[in-house]
Amino acid sequence: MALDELYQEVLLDHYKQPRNKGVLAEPDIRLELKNPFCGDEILLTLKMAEGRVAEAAFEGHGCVISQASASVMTEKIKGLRVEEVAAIADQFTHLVREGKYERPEGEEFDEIEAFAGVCEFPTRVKCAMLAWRTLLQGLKEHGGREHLHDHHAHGAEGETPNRG
Amino acid sequence: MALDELYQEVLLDHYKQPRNKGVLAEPDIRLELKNPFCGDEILLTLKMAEGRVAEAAFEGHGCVISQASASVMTEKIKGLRVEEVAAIADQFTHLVREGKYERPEGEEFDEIEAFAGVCEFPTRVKCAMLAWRTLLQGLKEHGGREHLHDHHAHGAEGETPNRG
Amino acid sequence: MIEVSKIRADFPLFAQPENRDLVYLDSAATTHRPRQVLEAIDEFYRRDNANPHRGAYRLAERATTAYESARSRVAAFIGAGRSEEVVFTRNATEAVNLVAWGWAERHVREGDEIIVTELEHHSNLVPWQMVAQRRGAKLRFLEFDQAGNLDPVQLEGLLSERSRLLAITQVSNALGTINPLRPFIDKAHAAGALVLVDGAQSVPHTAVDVRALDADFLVFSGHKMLGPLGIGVLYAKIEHLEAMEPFLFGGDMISSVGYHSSEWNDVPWKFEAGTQNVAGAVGLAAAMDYLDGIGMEAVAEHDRRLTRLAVEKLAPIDQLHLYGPMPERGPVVSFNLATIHPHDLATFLDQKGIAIRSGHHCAQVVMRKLGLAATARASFYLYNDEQDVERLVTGLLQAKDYFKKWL
Amino acid sequence: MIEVSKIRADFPLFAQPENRDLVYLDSAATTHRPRQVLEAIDEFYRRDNANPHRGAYRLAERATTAYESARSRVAAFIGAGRSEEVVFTRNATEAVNLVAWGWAERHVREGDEIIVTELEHHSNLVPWQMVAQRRGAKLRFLEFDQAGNLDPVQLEGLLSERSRLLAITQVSNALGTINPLRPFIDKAHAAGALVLVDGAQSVPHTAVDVRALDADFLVFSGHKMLGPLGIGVLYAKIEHLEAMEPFLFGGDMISSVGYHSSEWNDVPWKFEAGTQNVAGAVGLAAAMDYLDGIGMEAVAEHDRRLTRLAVEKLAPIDQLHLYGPMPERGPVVSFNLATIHPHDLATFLDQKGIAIRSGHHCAQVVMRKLGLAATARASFYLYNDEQDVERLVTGLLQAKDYFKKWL
Ligand SMILES: Cc1ncc(COP(=O)(O)O)c(C=O)c1O
Ligand SMILES: Cc1ncc(COP(=O)(O)O)c(C=O)c1O
Repeated sequence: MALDELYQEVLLDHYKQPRNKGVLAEPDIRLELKNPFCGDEILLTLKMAEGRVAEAAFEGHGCVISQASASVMTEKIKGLRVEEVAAIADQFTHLVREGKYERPEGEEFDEIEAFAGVCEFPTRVKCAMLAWRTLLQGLKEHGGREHLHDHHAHGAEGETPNRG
Repeated sequence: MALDELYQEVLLDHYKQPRNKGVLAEPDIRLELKNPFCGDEILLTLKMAEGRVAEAAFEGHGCVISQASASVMTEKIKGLRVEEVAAIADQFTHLVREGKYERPEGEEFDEIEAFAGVCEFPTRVKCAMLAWRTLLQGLKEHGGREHLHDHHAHGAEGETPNRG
Repeated sequence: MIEVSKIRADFPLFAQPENRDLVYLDSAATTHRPRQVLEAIDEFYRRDNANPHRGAYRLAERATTAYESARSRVAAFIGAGRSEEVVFTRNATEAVNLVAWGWAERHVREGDEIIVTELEHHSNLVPWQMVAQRRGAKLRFLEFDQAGNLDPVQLEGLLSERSRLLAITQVSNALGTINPLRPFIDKAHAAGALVLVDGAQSVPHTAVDVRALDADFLVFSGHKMLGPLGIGVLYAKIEHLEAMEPFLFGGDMISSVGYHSSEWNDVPWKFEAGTQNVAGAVGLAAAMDYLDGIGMEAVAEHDRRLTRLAVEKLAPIDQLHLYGPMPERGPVVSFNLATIHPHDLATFLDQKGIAIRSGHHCAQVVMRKLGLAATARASFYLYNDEQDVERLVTGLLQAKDYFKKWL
Repeated sequence: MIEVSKIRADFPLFAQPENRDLVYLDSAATTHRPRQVLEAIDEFYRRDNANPHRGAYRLAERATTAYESARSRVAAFIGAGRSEEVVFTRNATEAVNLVAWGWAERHVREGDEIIVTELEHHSNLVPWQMVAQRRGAKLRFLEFDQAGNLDPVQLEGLLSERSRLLAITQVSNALGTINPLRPFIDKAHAAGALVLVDGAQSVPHTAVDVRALDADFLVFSGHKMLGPLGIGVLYAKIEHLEAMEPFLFGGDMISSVGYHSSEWNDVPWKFEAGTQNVAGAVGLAAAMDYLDGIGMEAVAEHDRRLTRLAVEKLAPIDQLHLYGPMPERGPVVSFNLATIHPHDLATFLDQKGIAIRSGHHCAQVVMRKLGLAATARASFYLYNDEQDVERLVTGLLQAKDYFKKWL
């Protein structure tokens, strides 16, 4: 059944026991993104050292796909240089969009390949990509480039209905 | 030919020799209307006396139908009380919209009936009605009622392109 | 009573091979169209197409007649006194924005208050946030209770001489709450405030009479009531329309244009800038004919019956949480099943041919208030039947089984 | 070369009994649609209809794909670098207004100047009058000469460090003037101003490449290029889109909504509030496929040939006054015949089965400048042929005869 392609055991593992869940103190990169079409949110915090990802953590809520993807991601990118991260993100995008994937050496990619089933469920690609989009944008902003995402902030969130 | 029904001799006469063309000095009622869909314009001026139309004149440009209609109208309403004018306007509206018309007594209605052909040309109803709409609105405003037509005036017309 | 099989035969989408097995439970998002509507659109393009109001030739007259007849049809459908009270917009969202820019921008002043309910769709909330921000006005929220209901007495506490507008939905798309509008509207009017009714979820499902409601503004969308995409309606009492400024400029909305200034056309045309979606208006009129052919009472009764059945069948499912008022509600059932995320649930059900909606339903304030990120939502319309409800229930039980180890 | 009889066979409107005899010369107002476009619309509703971007089920995915593929199709058609630079609007008019509210409202300050040409359609003039009024900015006019042409050197005289925007049409719908845009755009850019190109009359008739033009904004309407009513396009360079604020709020344009404030979605979606006209976008993409199937070069050449023929045949008619540049112009021929009012002329021709436009063509500044109240206008497209021109000429001669005694 196609569903089993999507909901693989690897994802189950990460979903039930998410790695690197939480918020790093004094992070070098801190970014929150939302999936505008469904409301899923992720807060990503990273510590960088010598151009490499030293630590990564995520907080948020969402479906199996988005949570497992975030968990796997935070594991895979640790210790990698920014360019390496970008390359994996690129591979991951291809994988979940088209099912195609140039497998680099090394078994650490098994867990990434577990997301191959997503491409059969186009409405879920956004779920799989949320963490990675956040990551790429965070790195870009960290790299001194401008904000890509037009955050229109004209007030604080999380208020009570009838303040003031 | 249906065209001849529209372009009757009576209209020809009024078109070529419009009655009451001009602008009355010190009018009691002065109103300019435009046909928004074609740009035809009419400026109607009326003098009232004892609840009756004492004098009526029109200025403007437009097609045969709108000009002849204005000319006939200014003739027909002279000396009539406001209610009588409204009644004729009503009849005229029925006539040009539906071709139906309860003919009142008197041959002075011949010239109005000459507009019966308009109903076969629905796109021209607005042309025939322009003068009458202006009249009714003018009378209404004169009667102390509020402006019906929302004139949005945020500057003067007829300026040169690069003023100031 | 509605004979669903006969109705479904009118809807070509259900006859497509790829949709044969489809249980469509997302009509609150958009409906499908009967062939009568599709044919009306097609017929317009094939026979009467031209730019209305602009040509002195017969084809243009036919187009104008088609467009203005559609306006009258809409006016009749909602009980408006005159067709000039109907403005065609792109959708319900644009209709709300037209009131925000056209009316509120002129009539809401610093320190004034706008009351919205916590039940509102983003389309009837965000425009008021922006008005409040631009005008220095204050948003006040009419809160809903545990069951998802509003209380007219609470409204009294919010109303004051600063209240300019109450924005209230007739039926909530997230919880299904049916707001009995009259008491709310009367209280708002008594305080001198106008009332905008969001009819996006009510006009499709029940007879709405704007004069009986005494609503100042009513908005809705064609595509949620068997009509085409790209057409919506703003109804407004004529005196309000006349006190409004347009916010889209150009094309037919003017009566005269100079170099530096212009004059506007009469209402409602001054609000319809540029070439309008005539085919959309014609299609909407055809949808109204179709609905009236069945009878809005019958439609309402059918929706009510299915919704009651769905609530009855879903409520007993273990670990299934239903939200919103019981049992009377609009044809919308929001729920969560155990800790299965609604997306995962929707994907699972989709594999079974069942289309439900998952997410915040453009009602994040509702979600926030309920402490939820998302819900699953099934919504019904005249082409749904008991079997659809049965399939949903079966699907949910299977889903629970499938996701057992993920919980 | 275009085989018109083959093309006409694609257009069901011409096959209708009531339109058999029709010579349709008002494509500048709106065009008809080939069955390929009507079928694409129908097909969407029959097979793929759902609310895009919202559902986690396959039908919704098909709708999303249909909508976003249409966006890519449009981007390719006008040479945009990325599909995110394409915003769907209701029509060209709304697209101009989106730039006026979204960009100018933020970037035009008191004392700034906006340059528009005297050739502009009301839709590319009135929004700037209103911006000027709201922002305390000044409108400056680039004047056209006797022949109806603009002069880039005159533009230099108008440009200054206060210039923020040049709003210029590529082809005038009133006179047919074709503006060679590059020199105008380059001069505006050199002065630091952005350029909005009104492509309503050019995109349907000729290959337009926004990157070759270096246009900052381009607007056009689907219904003038064989596409459906109710769909238009704003192209904008991505950096401008990102510097713009939305002016329609609600629905899909948000990423997050709180009680008192909200955050927007990414471009272009943040400008598309509420449920969009997906069928309209799909139909527009089909129209572009149809046009590309014929080849925009062939379309342009056909229109050019017919227009040249019309000018040739009309010019010698006694007491016929042609307006606009000769002989090269867009497929639009504006004229007056003796003192016959254009309405009367249009009614007469309509009786002969010839549909022309009469009036000010939403270009009252043009009329004013020429000292006219109205003109008659014939416009051509790929379904017109030499016979149509002949019928027009014959009709005009008959009209002159008929109205002899009225002159
Ligand atoms: C040059 C030009 N610009 C803009 C428009 C406005 O197009 P729409 O009415 O589709 O918004 C038109 C069409 O009337 C036009 O000819
Ligand atoms: C209650 C309610 N209001 C407004 C809207 C907005 O409708 P549209 O997207 O057609 O503008 C919707 C539909 O999503 C709705 O359910």
